Amino acid sequence: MVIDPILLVAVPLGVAFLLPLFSKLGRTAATAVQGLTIVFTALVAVSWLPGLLDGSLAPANILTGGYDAPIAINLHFGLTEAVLCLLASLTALGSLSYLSVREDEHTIGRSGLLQLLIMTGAFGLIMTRDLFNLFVFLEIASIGTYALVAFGKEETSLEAGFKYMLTGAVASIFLLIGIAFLYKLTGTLNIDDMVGRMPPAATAGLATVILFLLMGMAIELKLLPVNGPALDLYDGADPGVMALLVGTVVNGVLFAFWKIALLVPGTWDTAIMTLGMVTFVGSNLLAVAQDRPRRMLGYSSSAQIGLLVFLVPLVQQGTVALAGAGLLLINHTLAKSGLLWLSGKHAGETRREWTGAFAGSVVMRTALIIFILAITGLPPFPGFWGKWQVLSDLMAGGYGWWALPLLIGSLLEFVYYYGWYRYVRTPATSNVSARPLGGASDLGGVVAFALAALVFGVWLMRDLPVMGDRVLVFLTGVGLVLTLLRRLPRVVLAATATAALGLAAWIMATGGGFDLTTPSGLFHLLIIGAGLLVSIAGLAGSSGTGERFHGLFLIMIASLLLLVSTDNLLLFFVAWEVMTWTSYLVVTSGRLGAKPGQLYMVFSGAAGFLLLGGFMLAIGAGHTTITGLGLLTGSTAAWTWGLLVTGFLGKSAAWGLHIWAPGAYSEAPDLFTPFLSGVISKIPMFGIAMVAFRIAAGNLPAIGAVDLTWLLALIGGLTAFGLTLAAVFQEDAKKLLAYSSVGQVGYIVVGLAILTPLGWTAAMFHVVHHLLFKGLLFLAIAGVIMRTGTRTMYEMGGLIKRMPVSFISVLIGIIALSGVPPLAGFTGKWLLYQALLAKGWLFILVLMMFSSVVAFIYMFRLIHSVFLGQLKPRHRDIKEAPLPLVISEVLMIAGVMALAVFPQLLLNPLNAMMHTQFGLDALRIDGTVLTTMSGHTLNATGMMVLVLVMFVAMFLVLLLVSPPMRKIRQLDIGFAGEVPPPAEEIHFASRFAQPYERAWAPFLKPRATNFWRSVTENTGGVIEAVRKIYSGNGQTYVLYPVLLVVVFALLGLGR
Amino acid sequence: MFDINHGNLDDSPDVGQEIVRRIHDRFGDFPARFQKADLVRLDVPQKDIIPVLSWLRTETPFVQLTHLTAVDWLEDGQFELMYLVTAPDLMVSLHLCVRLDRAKAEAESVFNLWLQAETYEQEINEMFGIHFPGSPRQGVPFILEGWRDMPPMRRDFDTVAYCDRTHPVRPGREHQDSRVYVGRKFGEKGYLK
Amino acid sequence: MELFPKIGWTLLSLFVAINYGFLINGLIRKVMARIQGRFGPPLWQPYIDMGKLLVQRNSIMHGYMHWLGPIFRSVGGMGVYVLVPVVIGEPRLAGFSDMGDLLLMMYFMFFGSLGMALGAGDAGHPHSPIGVSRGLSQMTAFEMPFILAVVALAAHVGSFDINAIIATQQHGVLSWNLFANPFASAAAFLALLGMNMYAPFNIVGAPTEIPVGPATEYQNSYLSLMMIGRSALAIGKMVMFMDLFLGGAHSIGAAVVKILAIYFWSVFVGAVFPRFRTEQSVRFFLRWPTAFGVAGVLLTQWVR
Amino acid sequence: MKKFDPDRPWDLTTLPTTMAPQGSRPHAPVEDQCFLGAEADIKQPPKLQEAVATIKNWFRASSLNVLAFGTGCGAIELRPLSTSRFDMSRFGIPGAPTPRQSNVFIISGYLSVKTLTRVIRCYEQMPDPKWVVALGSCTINGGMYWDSYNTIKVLDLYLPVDVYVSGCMPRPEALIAGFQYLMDDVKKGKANGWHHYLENLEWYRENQKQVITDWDLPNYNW
Repeated sequence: MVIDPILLVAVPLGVAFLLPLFSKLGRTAATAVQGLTIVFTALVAVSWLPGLLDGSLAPANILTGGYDAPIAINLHFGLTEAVLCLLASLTALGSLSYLSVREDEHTIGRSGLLQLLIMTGAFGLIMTRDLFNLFVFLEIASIGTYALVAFGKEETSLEAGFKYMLTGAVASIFLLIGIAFLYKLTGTLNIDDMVGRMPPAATAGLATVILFLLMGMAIELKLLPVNGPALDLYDGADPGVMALLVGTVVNGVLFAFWKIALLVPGTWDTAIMTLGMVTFVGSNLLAVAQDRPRRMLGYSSSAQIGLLVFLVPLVQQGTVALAGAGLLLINHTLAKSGLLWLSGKHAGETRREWTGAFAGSVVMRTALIIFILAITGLPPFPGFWGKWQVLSDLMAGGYGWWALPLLIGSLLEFVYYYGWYRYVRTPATSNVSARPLGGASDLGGVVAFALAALVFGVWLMRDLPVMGDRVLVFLTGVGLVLTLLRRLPRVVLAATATAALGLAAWIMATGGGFDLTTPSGLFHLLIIGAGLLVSIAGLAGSSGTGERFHGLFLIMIASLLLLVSTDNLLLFFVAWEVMTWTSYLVVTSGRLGAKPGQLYMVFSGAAGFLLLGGFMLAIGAGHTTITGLGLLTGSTAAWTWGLLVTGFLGKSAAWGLHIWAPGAYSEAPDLFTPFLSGVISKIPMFGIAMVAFRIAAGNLPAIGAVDLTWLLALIGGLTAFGLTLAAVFQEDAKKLLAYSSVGQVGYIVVGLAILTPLGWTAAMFHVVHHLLFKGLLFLAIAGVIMRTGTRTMYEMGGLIKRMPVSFISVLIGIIALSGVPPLAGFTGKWLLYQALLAKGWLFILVLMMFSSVVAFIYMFRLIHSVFLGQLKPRHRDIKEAPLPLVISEVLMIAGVMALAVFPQLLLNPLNAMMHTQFGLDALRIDGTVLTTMSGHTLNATGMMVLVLVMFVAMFLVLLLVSPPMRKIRQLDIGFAGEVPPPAEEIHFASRFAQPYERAWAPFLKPRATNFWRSVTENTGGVIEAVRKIYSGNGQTYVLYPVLLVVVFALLGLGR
Repeated sequence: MFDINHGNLDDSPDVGQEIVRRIHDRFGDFPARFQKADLVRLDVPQKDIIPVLSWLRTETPFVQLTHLTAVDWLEDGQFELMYLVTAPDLMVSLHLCVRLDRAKAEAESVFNLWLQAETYEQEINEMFGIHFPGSPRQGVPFILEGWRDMPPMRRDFDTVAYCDRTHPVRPGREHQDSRVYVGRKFGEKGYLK
Repeated sequence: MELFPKIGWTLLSLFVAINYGFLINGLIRKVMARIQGRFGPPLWQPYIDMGKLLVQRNSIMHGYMHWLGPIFRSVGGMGVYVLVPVVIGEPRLAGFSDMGDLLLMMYFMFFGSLGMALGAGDAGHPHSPIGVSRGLSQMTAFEMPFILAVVALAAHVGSFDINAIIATQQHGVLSWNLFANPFASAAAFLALLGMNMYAPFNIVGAPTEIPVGPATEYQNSYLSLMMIGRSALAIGKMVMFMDLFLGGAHSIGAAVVKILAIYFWSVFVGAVFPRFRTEQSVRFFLRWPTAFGVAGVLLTQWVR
Repeated sequence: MKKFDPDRPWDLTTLPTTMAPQGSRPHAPVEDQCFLGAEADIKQPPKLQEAVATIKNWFRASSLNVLAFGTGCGAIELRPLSTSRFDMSRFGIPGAPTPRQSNVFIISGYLSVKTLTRVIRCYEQMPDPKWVVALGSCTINGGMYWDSYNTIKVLDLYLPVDVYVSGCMPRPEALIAGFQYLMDDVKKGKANGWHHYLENLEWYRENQKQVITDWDLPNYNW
């Protein structure tokens, strides 16, 4: 059963004028009637949807007055219209629930009337096919908007409404002139009719007419630079009203533009696209500088509309699928309305005043982050699928260069949205007085839209093969449940996560998922293993605020598992982005994680977009799988490789792009950092190896005389050296390890860049080994931090006496890290150096060896400052780290030792893997002796035995020759006869490497940080300059359309 | 450096004479004794010492406190504090002496003018028992750790008695005065005559 | 060779080496004394010191790491020695050099330093970490020219195998790397000054500021173990330099002479120079020696 | 064997030799932090024991590390001693900068109470066996400081002295002679001040506490 769509216009209009009567009965009655009306409109749209979707219903074509098309007012109701009307109704419903609790008794009728009027206008705009009628509905909607805005409670509302009306009037004049002339040219007002009757493009005057129409619409759509009044509106009007407008009028006007664009000859396409893209990038750029979240949302709306305007001609040409643009529009409507409602729920005006917003409400925080994720186009939300569709269509349609501004604009969205969320996540301090507004009764719309965005996004994934994978679905499901139940005790959460991971591990093990001879199998084992160790350690349940990440953690693991096993570029990217945002959320949940989290997200976002760019190039060349990348040739191959590698390096924090890493690593929850460093930083390495290097190296041209892979190795070497040196001067234990982690990733990059079986073996060996020992170090330090409550190393000391297991963990960790025999660090380094020597990259070899020596300083300083030296009196009574942590540490020690004694356990499968990858063996392994292909041997087991025998022998010798020995007290040191000062003063730990710092001083300027700071500052300067166009003066706002006409005329008429 | 009434001190042929003249002009007629060409002794009353020192420190080239010590005038019932202030550029020193009441034994600290005075004052406090209110390390042991007797540099402190009481002597030597001991052992004619 | 005879020969060779180290140590003291116009202690004074250290009557322990430090030290020193082939073509004196190559030796040198530093740190005396900080800083610095030199040699033969490097130097004295690659040799021998820690690079145990550096809290049997480790390490290092730059040795006598010559290079330099500050030392190594090293690597590449 | 006479503490002949007391635990009350050395060699038959002890003592006497702590003005004599004119290193006597690695403590002259505190602490940090060489008259009878309120006059009340070198100041030659005596005594097993100190710790402590009135040295020192 379907309901006549004409009622969409008739019923709200009718009820609108009756509403003041109902309001006499009381506010409940008025609200109820209004609500019922909106529900009815929604039902009308819904009743058509199934039929329209499966094609069993033909679109309705309504002719009023009983005349035929050219004469009668023609309403059309197809799938697009149904969806738009549904969205409009839903937004209106949400806004009603939001606004009704805020309206006074005596304004409720008036406000309801205007709301219904706006809806009527919007429905009309959506459905009408008559040009003049369109103008009429536009006016109805506009009048409603002016009035509703001007009635707002804020002082600025009236001014905002007036300015809006001013520019609206200009727009109306342009439109009316355009319509009149068009009528003269074609003799009809019906759009469908008109399309057939359009005169040839060369007709005199047609261009002027089109110009008028487009100008009018541009002003109505608030494109750059005529969007000033609209922005004032966002700042001045009630957020609920703005949400209503976003869902109704804005979409309506956009659809009206769609219809008008049907009339515009193809020569104007570039002009429209340029205007749209300029709006998208420009508005996003301006939004970055905004300090007031609501105004920022306004810019964001402007930008999104600009993007859709950009797409209109492309969709009409058939270059871009309608679905892509539609998904973007739905995504924008859902997310932006939600954000607007939420922005009204907190009294903060500036971002700073949003500090700690919604701290008390899980629902609002969750909804906020869902909307932000959705609007920044991350999977699984509809915006992601829309963007992917649009981008791939652009690439396929030969509009590839347009993807560049699109990606840049999207990155800017990351900057300001996560910048805003950073303040929300920062714990509130007492001097921030802003507080939440209102109760939870008006949250219906927010919750519904958040769920809708999530469910719709997931529903869009229904056909992807990922949904069939038991492990992924299981882990994601458990993860979602745990995320929702995050108020449970930590131990329960951790136990559930451990059990889920254990089950997943079992399923994968029985399914042969851990086949170490394939990269995916190896990484499966790493991901699940590291996940299990972290969850076990999580059973300790620390006192940190950010330790409830288990739900997100499971989702992340699912995404990682997908990432390393898929061959599909889309799925790879989906998994990549899910990993990005889940890890972002976990990092942000650390105590001080908000700020580094933002940096992390922006850099990850940039990395993601670089990958997206690379993938898009491949898709543009017709390859949608990772295997397909191997078929790329020529400059496409080089560009794709460059983009992918840059993206991966960005995510792995290579030198120059590393500034996010120390903050993110050190501020992430202590238990999560091992995973971040051990696994997540390795995923880009997997990417470089298994995705970027699918593009055969032979296809990579040399830039000048420089081999691209050599360049990659150089970056790896600089990463290893630069960050190792930086680690030497850290005072914060976690920061030290963070720099060290990133530096170690440099070794892997070098190993991969060598592109020989031996180099890759070294890299993969280091991947596994680094996970083990760095996880061990981070976990042990996490235990220490848990017990001492500080991360600054010189505030500790002498903990060996209190925390022996942690000490042994760190000891094993640093011996493994340093590459000193007999642990496997040496084996890994040996493999790498042999590979480098065989390749002949001597200076990179020197760089790597040198950085491994420099690493000694920070390693010693870590263990000395924390565990050796004088025990502080306040630490006399602390205990060993909690048992679960100790268990995890012991397991990792076992792993490290196993690799040290029997490296062939790992090297055998790696050999097989290399055989598959290269068709060559990396090593010959006879028993315990490793032999490279060039005939160099290493006997790791023998080395271990040798050291052990000598060690035991000397141990016995010392026992034998030692006179009776007494353990003396701590401060009994030969201190020139003086009584030693307190332990704090004689623990030499602060600025440990000071002479070294002096020696290196000229090289130690924070160049990367300064570079990025200057980038930020320069961008800020540009934005400030551009922002001057928004003078806030009504006269200049009227002037801009006129100026825009000139520009537009040049662009459009120039052809 | 530059005194508005008198011109630059560096130009005067005899800096000692000149500085004493200026002090007399400014603070009053203190008795002065020209001990050497580059050393002048001035006896300053207690109430004037701080103004004189401040003036010297801030407005003349006499910027260095070379020494600060005390003398116990037991018979007069007074302590004497001696400030040796030097003009390092001119190589001339002023020896400012202040008499204090021995019963009260308190003087104003000058560590605000010269930080190093802190140590001198600590030492005088320990050795003479003169108190400098406000000086940072008063009462903190400097050389005498755990000293419980009268400050040892006061002249009424009987060193020999204290010494006999505290530090035992090696048995077998009857008299501690070496002059007497040697005289007895080797005869009066030995080393004495 | 069978395992057990090999162990026996290695032990014997190690014993001789340690004794040789002791004697060189005594000789150094004697020579230094003569340079300063003194008599100096007898040649066997290190043995007497060793004996005295072993017959002390009591000893202290600050913690288990403190106790283990000297063990690490001695194992590190002995490990380096047993990994280098002393005499060409004499498997009985090659120790376990078949177990690894130059890389293994280079990293094994850190084993003792790291363990010793840990033990010293556990003692809780502030001078220990200060000494370690200086030592590590200087170590990273002199490793730069040394690594460059080693890479230059290794690249020349395309292998880190020390026997391969020796093999290229068997065509007369002029084929020694000392003359074949003078730049790399210059870098390495300058680095050796830092390794041996005689003046001007004796900043770790700088007698005036941080009396004996890391070993401040060590005594008696600990010291004796450290003496053993030090002389094994010294001889091991000298043998390595001999193999790398002086064409190895064909007989024990040649080895003895060459080792002595290499060792006394740093002793003589140490006799006439005052001490650097840490940052001066670091900068020194990162300037000319590094430049020589780079030249050495470039020379190798050019020759290839 | 003569009995130990507290009135004649310098008379070390009342002391047993290094070998003799090892059969029994010291009867003198010893604080629990205080400990005596090895007792391993007592189980050997006396002949062998004596031979072993002779060898040990020879080693000890031939390598005497002097703690570099110039306690008084006599320390000025130690510089020429180590330079080329006198060259004490030819006797195997180098300096040792830390008490942990030294065997001989030279008290080079007068000893103020403040220095005495540090000296005691350093002395007790030296490993056994350890010897004290007292240099100059001040250590014997206070010398020119016989009436100083802050200088001790008889060193052996506070520390066991093995060799006195008299003079003010003694020349380096005299110091070398003193070392020769010390070496002889060590070789003969007669230089046992350290053992004496341990056995009579209570008596020494009492004396020490009489001059060091604020006994703020923490007890963990010994």
